[in-house]
Amino acid sequence: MGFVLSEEELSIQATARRVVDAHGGPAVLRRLRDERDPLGIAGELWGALRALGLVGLALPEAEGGAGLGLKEVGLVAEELGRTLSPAPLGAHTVAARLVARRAGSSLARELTPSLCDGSRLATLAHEEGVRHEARPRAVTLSRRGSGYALDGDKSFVPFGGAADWLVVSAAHEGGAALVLVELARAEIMSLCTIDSHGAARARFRGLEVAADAVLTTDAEAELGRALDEATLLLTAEMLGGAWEAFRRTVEYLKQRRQFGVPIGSFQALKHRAASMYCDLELSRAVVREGLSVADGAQGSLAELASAAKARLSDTYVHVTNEAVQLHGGVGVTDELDLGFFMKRARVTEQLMGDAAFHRDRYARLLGY
Amino acid sequence: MGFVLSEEELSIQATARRVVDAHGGPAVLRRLRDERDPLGIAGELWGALRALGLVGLALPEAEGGAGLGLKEVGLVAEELGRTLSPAPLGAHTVAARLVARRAGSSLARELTPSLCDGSRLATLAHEEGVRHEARPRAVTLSRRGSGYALDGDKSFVPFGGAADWLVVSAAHEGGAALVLVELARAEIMSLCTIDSHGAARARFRGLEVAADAVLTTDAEAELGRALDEATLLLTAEMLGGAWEAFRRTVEYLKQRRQFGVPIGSFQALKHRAASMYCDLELSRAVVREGLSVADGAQGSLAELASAAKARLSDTYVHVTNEAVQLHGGVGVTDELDLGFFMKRARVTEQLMGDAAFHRDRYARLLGY
Amino acid sequence: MSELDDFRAELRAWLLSHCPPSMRTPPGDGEEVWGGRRCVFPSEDARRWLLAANTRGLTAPTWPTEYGGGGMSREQAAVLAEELRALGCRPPLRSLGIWMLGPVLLRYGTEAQRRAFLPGIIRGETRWCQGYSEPGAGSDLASLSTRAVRDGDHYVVDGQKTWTSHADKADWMFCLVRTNPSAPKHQGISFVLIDMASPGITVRPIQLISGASPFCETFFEGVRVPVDQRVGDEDAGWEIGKYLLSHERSNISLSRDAQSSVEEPLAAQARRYEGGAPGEPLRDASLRDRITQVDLDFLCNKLALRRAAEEAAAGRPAGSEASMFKLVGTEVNKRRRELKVALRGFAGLGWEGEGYLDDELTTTREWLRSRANSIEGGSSEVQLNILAKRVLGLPD
Amino acid sequence: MSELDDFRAELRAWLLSHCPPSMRTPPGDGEEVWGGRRCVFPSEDARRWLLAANTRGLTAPTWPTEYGGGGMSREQAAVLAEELRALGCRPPLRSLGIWMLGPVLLRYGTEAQRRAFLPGIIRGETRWCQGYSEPGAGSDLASLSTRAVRDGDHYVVDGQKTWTSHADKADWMFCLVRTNPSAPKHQGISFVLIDMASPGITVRPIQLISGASPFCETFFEGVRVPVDQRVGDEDAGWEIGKYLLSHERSNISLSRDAQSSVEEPLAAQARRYEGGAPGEPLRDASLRDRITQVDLDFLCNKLALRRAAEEAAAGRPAGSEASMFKLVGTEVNKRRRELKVALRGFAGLGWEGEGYLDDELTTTREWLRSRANSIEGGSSEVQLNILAKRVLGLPD
Repeated sequence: MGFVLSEEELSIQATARRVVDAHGGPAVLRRLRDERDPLGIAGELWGALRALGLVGLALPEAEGGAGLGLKEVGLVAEELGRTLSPAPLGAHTVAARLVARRAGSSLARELTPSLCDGSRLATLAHEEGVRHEARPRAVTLSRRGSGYALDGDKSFVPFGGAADWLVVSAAHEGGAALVLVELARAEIMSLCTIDSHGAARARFRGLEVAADAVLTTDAEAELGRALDEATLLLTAEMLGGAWEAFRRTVEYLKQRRQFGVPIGSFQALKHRAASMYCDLELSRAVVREGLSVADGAQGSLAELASAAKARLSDTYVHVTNEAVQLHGGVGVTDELDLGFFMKRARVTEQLMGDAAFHRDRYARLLGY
Repeated sequence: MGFVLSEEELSIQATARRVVDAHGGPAVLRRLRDERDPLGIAGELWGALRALGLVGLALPEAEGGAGLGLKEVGLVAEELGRTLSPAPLGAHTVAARLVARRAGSSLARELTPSLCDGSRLATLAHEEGVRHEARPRAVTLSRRGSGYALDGDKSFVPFGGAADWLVVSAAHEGGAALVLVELARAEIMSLCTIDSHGAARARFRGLEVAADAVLTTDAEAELGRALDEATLLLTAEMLGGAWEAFRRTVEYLKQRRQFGVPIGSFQALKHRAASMYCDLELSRAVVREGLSVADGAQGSLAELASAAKARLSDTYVHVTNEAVQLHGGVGVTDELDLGFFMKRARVTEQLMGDAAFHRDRYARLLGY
Repeated sequence: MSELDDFRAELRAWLLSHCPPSMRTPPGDGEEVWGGRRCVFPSEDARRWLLAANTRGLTAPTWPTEYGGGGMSREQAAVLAEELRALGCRPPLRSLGIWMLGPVLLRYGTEAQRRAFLPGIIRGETRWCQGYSEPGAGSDLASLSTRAVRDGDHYVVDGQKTWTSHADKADWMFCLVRTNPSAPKHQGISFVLIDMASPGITVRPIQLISGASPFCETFFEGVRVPVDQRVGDEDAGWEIGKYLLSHERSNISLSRDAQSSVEEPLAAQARRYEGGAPGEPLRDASLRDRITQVDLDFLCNKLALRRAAEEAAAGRPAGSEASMFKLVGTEVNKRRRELKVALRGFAGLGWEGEGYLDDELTTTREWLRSRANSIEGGSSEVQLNILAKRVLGLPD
Repeated sequence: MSELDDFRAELRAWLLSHCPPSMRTPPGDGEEVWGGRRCVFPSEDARRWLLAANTRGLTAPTWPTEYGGGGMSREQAAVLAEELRALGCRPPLRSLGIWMLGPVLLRYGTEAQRRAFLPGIIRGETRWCQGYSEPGAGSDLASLSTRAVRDGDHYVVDGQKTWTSHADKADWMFCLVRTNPSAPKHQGISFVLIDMASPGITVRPIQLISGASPFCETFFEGVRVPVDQRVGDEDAGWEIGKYLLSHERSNISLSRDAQSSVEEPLAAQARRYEGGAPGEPLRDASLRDRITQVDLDFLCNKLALRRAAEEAAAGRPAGSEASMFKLVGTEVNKRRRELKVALRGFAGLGWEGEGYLDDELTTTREWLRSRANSIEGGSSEVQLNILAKRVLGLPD
């Protein structure tokens, strides 16, 4: 019964909707862009989410989180996507879960409570080069004395300017490691991206890393799982955005009149809208299923994550392209918010691997 | 000015149209199917084409051909495609050109006049396995005594049951050879295919081949050119078929009434029809250009052949799929001829390489 | 729950003793039982199984016992379905009478009609076919023109129906006819039951692009139909006809799904033709990507179907999903079958005769047959219209 | 032909001596000359080149010399075009006045209007903008509602135009206004010429999703326009407006084509990001296939354009092709620009600032800008409607 939302889930969804409508939305995004804000985060909204305990939904209850699952986080992410509110919910959740699991590191133990209540912000620094890859290559962790040294560049760290701590994936002795780095110790370049959501490059030049800050040097399985979780939370956000761009378009089709009738009465446009509706319904099913599997329901997490990202990458881009086209002239004006959905679609398409990446991965997982 | 048909070309087109309408057409095809005809050739039509000299259009004038180009053959092939008339025009033309060029072989010299006037029929036996490949592998030519031996299977020989002579491509000492084989000497299995056009498998088991019957043992360039020519003539036929399926569909959209109006007044169907029209216009341009280049106009024959086949494979399948769908219930009945276009589209899609094969080849030709 | 447990235990014991072992295997081609006067049972066991099922009304478990139904509660019927599945019992009977006409008679029929027709339907003694479509009335079903003119206590029916499945094997037809040509098109239609043995009926099978088919054209010339074989009021048949159609639509999309999930994966089929070890990527990258796209669309559709089922079971049905699943299901199915042919290359081009494996010929015929899936039972275009109107609320 | 050869020789000599060497290089960004009262020439050479061109009417070679045109025959104009191309001369002037309004004045204007406006247009002294679209009238252009009410020998204009390119830089606007609100919508429209310096006009630039744009909104409040600035009869402006539009449409598709053909091939761009030696297949098979698809569509479109040009030159124009090329050209262009962004991966996501190459930022902005191509100048949907109606003859 993973598809039917429980009373608790419905209540989280309603709360998130209320908070996000009150403190987020495209107007905030527009302000961040016009003020060239280097952090790219809806600060007030993030504060409100923290105050309501929505930041630590899937973090351990004993440490101050809510002890719920990623499915619940996904419902909030959908709302962020719907309103295009830049907030590091997915990035923080996944990074914090990696830290919280590390009882062996005193640094991790010390950080965990502040990550659970959101007083400190973490993000996962993984992407290198111009395309997502499953394993780190460019950033390497090597032994130096009793500790380690970190070298190389991360090309696209979501909310990398706003975070307090980075969980950095690094190549290490033929495998992968995960390393905790305080933001102030990395060279950070904030990026001004089309979607006005926070993003940064991070450079490490022989950065000294204490043994205690190395979460694991045998990270392959754990990193794989974290990437799948981050991917699924991203698809939840994309789902929210795609539905909203679609909803606005259907609304416009009903109101805009040309040739004496609403343009929504033109059959060619109706059919395009109805196709998108089916596409979105199928998208919702795969995203929700993926998050349920991440929370322990039967199924392969990796397969579902790739299935969801392959679909949502295509769907979000397609729906926003159609939305702009169906809005006609006003669709391409900056005055309308629609362009922001299109831009965010393009960024999320690339993040964590595009549709082709995930179709290839899905086929490999299924042995062909 | 390769795109503008000359007076002579227009006259060939008009003649072909007349003959094909008189002696060809889906009714002939239907008869071949219902009688399980093993040759799959519209015999009466082929006779009429021969009588008018349309069989040797692109064969040397000195030997009894018309000495014109493939562009002219393409115009006739379009008419065959338009009427779904099974006639080995393309296969025979390409095979006969290979033979006619071989002044060194007395067998070839002797055969050429009868190929030019069509009193003997030749076809190219190249396809092996289940997919088109550029080079022969399964059929090999090896030296034996003063001559050669031919071994292996050809999986799909167009009009292989009806031909008198096969021009067989064979792997030979790391390269390729072209060999003339009289049909009676091969093991032939006629295939009953969905499109009811003649096709056969050919098996060679240590078949003795005289040196004189080996057209060349250094065939790579020549075989490549012959495959490009055959590909382009095939696309001309496909072009004719696709336009006709489209024309019938537009006609149906105007006549069929539902909900009190012609269904052609429904905008969604209009847009689909208009898109197909553009697709077909672009298809015509690339096919005609390819044939002009084959006749010596500036450009790369290989690139144009792949461009044309990639496009026509997709276009013919798409247009016939749409044609059946837009005809609704009657579209899937055998009573209507439309299903034959769909079936022929599917066969021609595979012949000489499908769209994916030719896109890959085009990219390689352009160095990426 | 103990009462239901008792029911389950007793039922299982009964099934084990009454369902012959040969009926607890999946039916092969042509082994399904459709009943009717001219029914030829595929085996003696099949006949025995139907007779046994009839003693408990298993073919129509929730219908009243007075007509031969099982008289079960919804819960009991669910238990029956579970037990039949658990034991692998074949359905004793397949029947348009049960799936489509029965609900109509229970809702709109007279008591006399129920008594006259339901027992034969339930026991599989009469086989029914559906007379809806006409050559001039496809998507625009209501424009049908088969006339029924009143003559005393009979109607005289003239006209033509098409796409009638198994009209050549059916005993009776439920049929929409025009009883009032001057009324607006939806208001002059009646729902009548016609004995296929009536004088004046001719049936001609329809050949499809895929070959022979169960579809027929049915011609009516002065066919006399007693007025008491009309269901519902005169000229009020359209609503009844639509009610019946809603059953057809959900049947199509669900059966598609069930059918495809047991098939050999596309990738495995492709590997049979191109070779290579399992686990390695398929060599043809483009084919591989097309396979993945279809696999993923199929997966997402399956999940959406499950979601709809769960929501419905939780009492929150979204409604209007039948159109979406009909649309998406048939379109994905078409692409899947196209791909099955394409991955066979030249081996997918055979029509009949030697040189092709049976599997290859079947695959090709099924591809051709699948072209009709997006047309029959409401075309994809009609489903898009319905979605735009009912779900999205776009104006006419 | 010798006369034409003489003409060519003389013209070439003249061009060599009058076109400054710096004007024989491709113009950079912002180096095009659009003329007008407020024209700022990018260089002294650009100003000299325009002045020289004006002495022979080269900006409007076939127009009558009495208005400042070149008075050339079609053949001579063709020679001029060839020579300009051969010598690499920049166009001395770009001008909506010449491309769009001029043909209208020559066909529909009074002699007084031609004398008043053509010389300034030809010499590049007045710059024109187009006042057609309105917020409520996009694809349905004829539903425009900017009113022009007769008041003596003036019209008083109230309303709003949008999508006016360079309204902030233009001296005059040619404009469609509604002079008869009670007539059917196509029959109450007039074509008028409005001085942009008139009191009551406000211009506001439009920001696009790609950033700043040349488009403006233009507001009219009680703007007085002399009646003799109306072209053609009152209420008969729709035909004139359509005549002018036919020029716009062909301009858009042709300029798109010219522009893209000089670009670095997509595959070479992709290789810059993913590495690998030229000649090797690109590693990302899916990206490679998408590139091939766009390359092939672009090639086929180019061939179809050439075919249309050859047929037209041979006196067999097929007609209605403008719609097809507008549609296909802009749709292929959109996909091409999408792909240019996609192949850059994360490097294609920059809006401004450090961390991105100029080329990357430009590519991204151009992609966003290209989204409007399939909307402006008649949307893709409008082109499909036109093709369905005019070429295929499908009913309304």
